[in-house]
Amino acid sequence: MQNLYIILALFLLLNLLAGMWRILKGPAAADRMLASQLFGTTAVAILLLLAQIESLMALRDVALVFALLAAITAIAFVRRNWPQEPDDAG
Amino acid sequence: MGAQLIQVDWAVVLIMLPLSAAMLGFLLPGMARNIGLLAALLILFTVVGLGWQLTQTGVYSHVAGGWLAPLGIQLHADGFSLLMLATSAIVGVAVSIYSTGYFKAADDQRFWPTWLLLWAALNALFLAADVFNLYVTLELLGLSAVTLASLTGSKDSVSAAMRYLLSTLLGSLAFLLGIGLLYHQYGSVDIAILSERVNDSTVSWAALGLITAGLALKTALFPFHFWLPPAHASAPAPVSALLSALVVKASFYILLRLWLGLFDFQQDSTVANMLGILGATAVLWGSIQALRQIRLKMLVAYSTVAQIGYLFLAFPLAQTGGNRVWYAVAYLMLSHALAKAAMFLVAGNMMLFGGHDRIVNLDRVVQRLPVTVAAFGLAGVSIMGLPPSGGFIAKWLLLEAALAQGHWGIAGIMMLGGILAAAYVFKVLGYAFIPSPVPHQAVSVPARMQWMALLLATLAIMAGFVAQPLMQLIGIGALFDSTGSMP
Amino acid sequence: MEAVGLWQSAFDLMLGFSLFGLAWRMLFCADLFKSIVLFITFGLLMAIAWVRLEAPDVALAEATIGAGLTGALLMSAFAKLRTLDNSLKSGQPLLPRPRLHVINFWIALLFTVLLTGGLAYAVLSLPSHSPGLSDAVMSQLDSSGVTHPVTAVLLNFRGYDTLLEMAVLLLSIQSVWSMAGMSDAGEVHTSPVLNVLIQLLSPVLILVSAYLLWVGAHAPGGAFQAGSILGAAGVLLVLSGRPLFNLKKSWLIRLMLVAGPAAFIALATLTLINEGQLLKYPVANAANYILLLETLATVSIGTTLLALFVGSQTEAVQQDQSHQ
Amino acid sequence: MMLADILTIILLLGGAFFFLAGTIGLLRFPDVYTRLHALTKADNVGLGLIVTGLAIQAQSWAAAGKLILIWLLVLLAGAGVSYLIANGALARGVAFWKR
Amino acid sequence: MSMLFFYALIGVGLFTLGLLALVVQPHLLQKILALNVMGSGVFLLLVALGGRSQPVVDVVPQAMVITGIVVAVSATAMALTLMLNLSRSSPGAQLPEDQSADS
Repeated sequence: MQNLYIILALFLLLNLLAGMWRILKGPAAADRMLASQLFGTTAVAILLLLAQIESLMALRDVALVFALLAAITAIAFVRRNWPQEPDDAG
Repeated sequence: MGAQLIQVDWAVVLIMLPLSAAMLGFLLPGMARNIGLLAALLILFTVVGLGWQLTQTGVYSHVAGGWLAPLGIQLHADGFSLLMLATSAIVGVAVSIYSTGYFKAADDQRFWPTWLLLWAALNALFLAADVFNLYVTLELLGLSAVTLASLTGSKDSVSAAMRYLLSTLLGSLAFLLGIGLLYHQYGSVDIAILSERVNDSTVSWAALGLITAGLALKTALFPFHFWLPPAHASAPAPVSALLSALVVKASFYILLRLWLGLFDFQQDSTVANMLGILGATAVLWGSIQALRQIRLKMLVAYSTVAQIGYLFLAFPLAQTGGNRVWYAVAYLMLSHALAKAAMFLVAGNMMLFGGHDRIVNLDRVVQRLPVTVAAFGLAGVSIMGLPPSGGFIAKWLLLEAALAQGHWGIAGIMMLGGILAAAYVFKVLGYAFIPSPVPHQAVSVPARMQWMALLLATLAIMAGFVAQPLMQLIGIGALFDSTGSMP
Repeated sequence: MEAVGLWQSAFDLMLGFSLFGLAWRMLFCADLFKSIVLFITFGLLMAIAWVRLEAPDVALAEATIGAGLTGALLMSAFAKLRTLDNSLKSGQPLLPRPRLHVINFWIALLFTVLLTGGLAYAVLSLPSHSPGLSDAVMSQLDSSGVTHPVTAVLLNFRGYDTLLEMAVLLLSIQSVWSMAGMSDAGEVHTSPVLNVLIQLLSPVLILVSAYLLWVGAHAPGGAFQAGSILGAAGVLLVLSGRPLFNLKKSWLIRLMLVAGPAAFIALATLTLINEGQLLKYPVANAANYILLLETLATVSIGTTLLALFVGSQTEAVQQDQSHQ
Repeated sequence: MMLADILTIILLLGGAFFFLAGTIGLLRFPDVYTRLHALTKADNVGLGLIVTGLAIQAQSWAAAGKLILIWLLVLLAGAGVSYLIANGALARGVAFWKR
Repeated sequence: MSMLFFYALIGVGLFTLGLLALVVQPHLLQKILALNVMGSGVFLLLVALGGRSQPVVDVVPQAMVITGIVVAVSATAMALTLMLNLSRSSPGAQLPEDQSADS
């Protein structure tokens, strides 16, 4: 089982790195935010797997915090970056 | 009564007092000025108490939290700490009183809490005996200094503050990395424990490099001085006085303490000589730049760069010159702090009076602000190192050591620096007597602002008369005697 | 078990190199927005690294502050920057290339490489096993009032550092207010979906904050983490366009900002008088004292982080200084 | 090997597959809206499967509950943020992909 | 446990990479990010090497790093405020010495 957990964690990490291409490439800001959102979820999954490996349940709290705060930068982005565009009256 | 007072933890009060006052000032912005002034006077009183305690019972130490090192944090006060605490208290009180005339009431809530936090950081720093604790105080000090430097909000001051912020954060990070390495090699962040354990190892050398570089950046040693002149020149005058007199000294204080305590493992003098060369360059470069400045505050700021250079000249001399050199350095820190604070206060007066600080247009300011010009002259005497000032004592001791050791180069640099200092001081004084086509605004300068400048300048001169007792005070704890003299 | 170790090493190697690569792409790209998104991702990976290094407390702090609040701060600052700087408006800003002369650039690079080599050499010269202070911490843990060692170090063994740190936090808000002036973050238009989201999230955030504060005595958590979650809850409310409170006027806000440092100083003074040493708790009361300090520190940290977020966004006041 | 373990393995592998699908969608789909679609569905299901897989192994109901709570929070945040991003992109006139 | 040293070396790499960016990158936001990366590097080194005390990890560096993270976010907020102030008076958010004449 331990092997499976760590391999899956590694697999998810690789997934995340592959997704990095979208951040680098864009093209729109929304694409980058989107990718970053996916990374948040992936990180939660990785943390849960690591918590299982090390039998350290406190790590689930870290995952919980991630889940809670995953939204904050995205909301900051949407609320602060977009409404101020002049063409965005509606 | 006396027996009770001797037990009081004056040193701890010195930290808690400005912190509490800062919080009160933050809570009650309308009363920030009065709270601050009261705190300033109490701090002065407390330093006297600490001084008396030290003369009676010797070195003071406090075990914070009741946990002995290496687990806990210790506070430590010896003669050198006392000197710096007293210097801060004197300059701090004078600047506090001066600032009541300088700042409008509306600026009080921006100035006082920050200044009190800076004061708390200084006191905590001079009392720290733990390198990580030093890091926290350094951050508190640097961030509050940057805040004060940006107070005017002008474009120049904001960009200067930004540069200052980046530099001070970089310096702190290098320092933190250095102490991190030391901790992981020697298992403690307590200076006393580290000084027993640190030996000639790769990690020690890396830490030496990182810590020295980080602190040299914060002390604005040439060529890391780039941030200092704009930051000190564009800050409000009382702030410039604090920054030049106290804040740059604080990081030098740490460097000196760690140099004597931790880094005495290095037997060859390469690093010391390098610091000496940089110091010598700073003396020349700072003095020449000072001479070339158009604005008075820039001149005074570059003069700080030069005077910091003198502090570093001591490193090569101390390799063989023993403890006298470090006493000279401590003395120079005191007298420069007093004189330079006076000079910035003078510059503030002239700016307030004339609406500008262009040196060539000072327009017979001597007739209108005689006290202020007298203060500049007296401070200048100390900066030049002429007798009977405190600056003279310090530089004479250094020169003596240089001559005795045959360091002709250092001696020559010191002489040349003195001549250049005389040139830029007399340049200002000269224009203060000469009429100029550009008239002044002639705003009246409150008397207390003039007298505070004169008070500090006079103290800088007076320091020359009390060398013997002062040296004895500095010698409490024998920081310089025990480690300074290597044959 | 061998295989697990191998895979873990693979994971660590991958993670470490990704951190470095991310930092490189973040710091040397010509698009500021991309840099910020990469920075947030960097924070995520750092938090995973802290977990791998058996530092869940640091991971919590990184997840809330490093990745969460700093990300929001940067994002907002960037938005503000775009309104100020026309060159950034066009979506894909091209930053000026480093203005350094080519030769200077290579000198800087060479210096960096040499420094890296020197530091790496020093790090590798460290002994492969070193107890540090873990024995000292563990042997005194029983008399610290808490059972979680990180909390014991922060609030008891090195409580004086934390006292000064609270002063740094107070300074930061004093500084931001004095540089940027104070203002109320009130954005007019709201979005229904966002409102629902925030209505659901905020209570959970506050609950989790309280949970972390409570759990800090015996497990990873504590005032810093709880406080930054609280701050994040406030930031979410501000972002949703709620006129949260009147920062300039409110005496209550100032009180909340000061509560943490004030508690530390009051307790330091009290213990100095009673016990003879600042922040020396009597063993019987240590747990209560620590809980009190942590609770007030949580309030202050949360309020400070929120006020920093709001304050750093606002217009600078330079001359007007309209005071009542 | 127990039944629970086998179930966990299947669920975890399924979760990983959905993460992979999400990433491929993120990389391969042609515009913001389709990427959003691929990504949010996939990674929420992916996380859901992983959470379920781990919950089976959990020591207590509380631990399993916390895992589920984490998943719900991610779902909530994901849905909200996706809406905001899509809405913002629409308002800003980010173009649709046309075949 | 050689992985600890690997993380420590990554910390060193982040520190020097950040230093390089701090020196050569002109935009203030990049400089602020660079300082944050340098900080992360130092923190990584501190915590990673604390893991050398097995079986119980040395938590003192962890406590120091938590302190450091809070200082870092305070400093970042201040730096961003200053940066925005600066870009109000001069466009580009760069220090005068980095401002190129051609752009």
